[in-house]
Amino acid sequence: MRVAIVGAAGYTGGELLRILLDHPQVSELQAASESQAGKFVWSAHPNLRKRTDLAFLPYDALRPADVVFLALPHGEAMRRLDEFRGLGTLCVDLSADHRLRQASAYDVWYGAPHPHPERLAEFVYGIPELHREQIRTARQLSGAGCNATAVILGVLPLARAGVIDRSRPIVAEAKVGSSEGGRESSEATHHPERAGAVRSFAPVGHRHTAEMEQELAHPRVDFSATSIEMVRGVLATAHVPLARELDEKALWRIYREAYAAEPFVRVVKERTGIYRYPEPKILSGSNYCDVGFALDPRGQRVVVVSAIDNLVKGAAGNCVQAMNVACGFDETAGLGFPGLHP
Amino acid sequence: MRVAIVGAAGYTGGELLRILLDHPQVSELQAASESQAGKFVWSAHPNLRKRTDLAFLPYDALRPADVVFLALPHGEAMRRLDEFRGLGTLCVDLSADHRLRQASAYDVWYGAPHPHPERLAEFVYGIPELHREQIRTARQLSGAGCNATAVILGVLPLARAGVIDRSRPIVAEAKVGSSEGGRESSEATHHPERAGAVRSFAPVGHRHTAEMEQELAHPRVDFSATSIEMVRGVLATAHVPLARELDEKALWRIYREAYAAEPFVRVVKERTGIYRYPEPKILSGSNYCDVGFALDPRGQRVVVVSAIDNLVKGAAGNCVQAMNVACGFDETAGLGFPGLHP
Amino acid sequence: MASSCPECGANVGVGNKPMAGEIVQCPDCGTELEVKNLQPLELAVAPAEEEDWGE
Repeated sequence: MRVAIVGAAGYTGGELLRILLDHPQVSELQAASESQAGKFVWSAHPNLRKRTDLAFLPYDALRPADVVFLALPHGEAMRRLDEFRGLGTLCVDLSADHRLRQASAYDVWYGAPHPHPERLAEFVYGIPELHREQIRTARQLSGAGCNATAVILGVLPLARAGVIDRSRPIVAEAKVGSSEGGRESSEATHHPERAGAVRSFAPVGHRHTAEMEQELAHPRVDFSATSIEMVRGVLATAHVPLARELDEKALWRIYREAYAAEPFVRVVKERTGIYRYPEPKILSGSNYCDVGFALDPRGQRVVVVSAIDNLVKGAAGNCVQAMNVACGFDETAGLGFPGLHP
Repeated sequence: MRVAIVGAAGYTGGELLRILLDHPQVSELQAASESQAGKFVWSAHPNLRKRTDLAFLPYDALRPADVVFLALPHGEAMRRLDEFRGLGTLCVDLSADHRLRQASAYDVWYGAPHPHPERLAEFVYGIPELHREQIRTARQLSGAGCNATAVILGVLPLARAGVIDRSRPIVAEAKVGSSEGGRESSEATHHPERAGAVRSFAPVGHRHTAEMEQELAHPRVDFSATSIEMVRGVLATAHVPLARELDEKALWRIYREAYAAEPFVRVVKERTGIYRYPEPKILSGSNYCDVGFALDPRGQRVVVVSAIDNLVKGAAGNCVQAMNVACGFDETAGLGFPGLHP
Repeated sequence: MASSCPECGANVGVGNKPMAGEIVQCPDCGTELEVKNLQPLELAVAPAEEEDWGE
């Protein structure tokens, strides 16, 4: 199968390359980047040295492919979709540009009207654990926000079981790594300023909130994010109000039924050991989302803990997983790396 | 092929499991641990959750296998080799117990005479880049010290080219991560004490020195190690006195001839970009050793920089690579993970 | 033979010849369980010293 990556020099582009270079069904790979055109891909992704001698192509040199991944900065995919859409049968847009179903949400959360609202309905929100059946026949997929992915996958079983009190908000707190900001450096990412930070960079109004409310079909999610000393990883802690009393066994049943058969979601809640609840440390490079929960003994409230690698299950890995579903391949193809410990 | 790991609950045991679970030729895997017998392997190695339901066996329940890896604390393999040697045709001892060729070196560097000096000659020092031909027919392999691996692979091309001034010592400095100490915790590894350390824990007399002098056949290597804020990784900086003037082109030729064909050694020396010389950050989980060099303009001296993941190329990965050579498999089988960036 | 984990309700297999007092680990929540009773098969959380995490 032929795959093209548009915007292959960024961090998600680099992860797409790393994963697809080892994908059993991918026979031809194109890596397009305007800024790095002509250079070897390993000059932008040093982990790929001696792994490939692929070079970046300028956009206009792109040949047709079966699957096209758009790893462009937010706002560019919206404007330039026509340039790339025709390149391949399946188009996967990793940016936020086609994630939301209501065009009006873009005015609220992204501060500007969407230039092509009519297109939003053509895209399927590309998390297989949420929309596997739709993805099977989709021709246009959108990736998901990394923080949104962690919160959504954590809370989803409760939403589906209809046990959440819809009259009260879900409050979610994500601890995030610096790679979420992508390759662009700024004063705030200058090491002496960023190292050791425990920084509330988006206490309110974080864009991923829209996806959480959309996909959990919950009226109000109050989300805030804090950057911490970490490069890859998201740890989301969601405070979920329950509509009725539940005990631990009932919660285990809900999570087991939702995720036992999922290849990439692990329910992690253990009484002993060091890693009793999910944490991103052991997930770097893997496509796993770990989910755990703790029932509040004071009743009618559960705290859900979920963790991912924002560049893999929060971006590139999830999109390859969705591609596998859409192309009818084994859903885990190319995504076997289990992460490292310690 | 059937493989058994004795001492599978430690960090190197966990990496052997992670790699061998994805090895195309390994059909049966036994993970033996006295302390964790009966438990699932993922209780000690949480990254392997949902990846395997293998459980630890007590030593006495081990069945014969084709290859036996000994991942025991130093001193145990020496004493208990007979218990495990007969289990398999090929035995790979990851500890220091059979690395040195001279028994007397154990009195000097390990403070006690070797209990079975006659066995030392039966073991081949298991770094394929050094002893590939001998490893092909070997039945007993020893792993190498992680710091030694980094220094040796960095300096080896110069030693082989005969350009090192043997009348002067090689001075080597390694910056190392906390996982070198293994799973055992102590006061010194207590996070508030270990975090942020830049700690000279072995300025002189480090045991790996013996291997460096042995394998580089250089009379005197002065090695010291400093632990820094890192879990996985070794960065070795070797100051090598030259016997005659060399220019950069000559050095490139020496390193290219030595390593162009090696699947796991990359020569890294670039004029631009962030990662111009080797560094461990992008090697975690990969079996690569990156090697670079800088000629001292004041003449007759070159500084060699080399980096590895101490748990992979410095231990488990290297031993699987050596197993592949000894069993006639593709040398890279099971070792395809290229590391992560950022 | 199998029974359900008292901690999380998972299905815990104990092999075909379990012994009273034998320790098995729950595949879902990792809790160590002791075979309390054979007919019917009954599992209880094995006594384990509760490690103090003390952050």
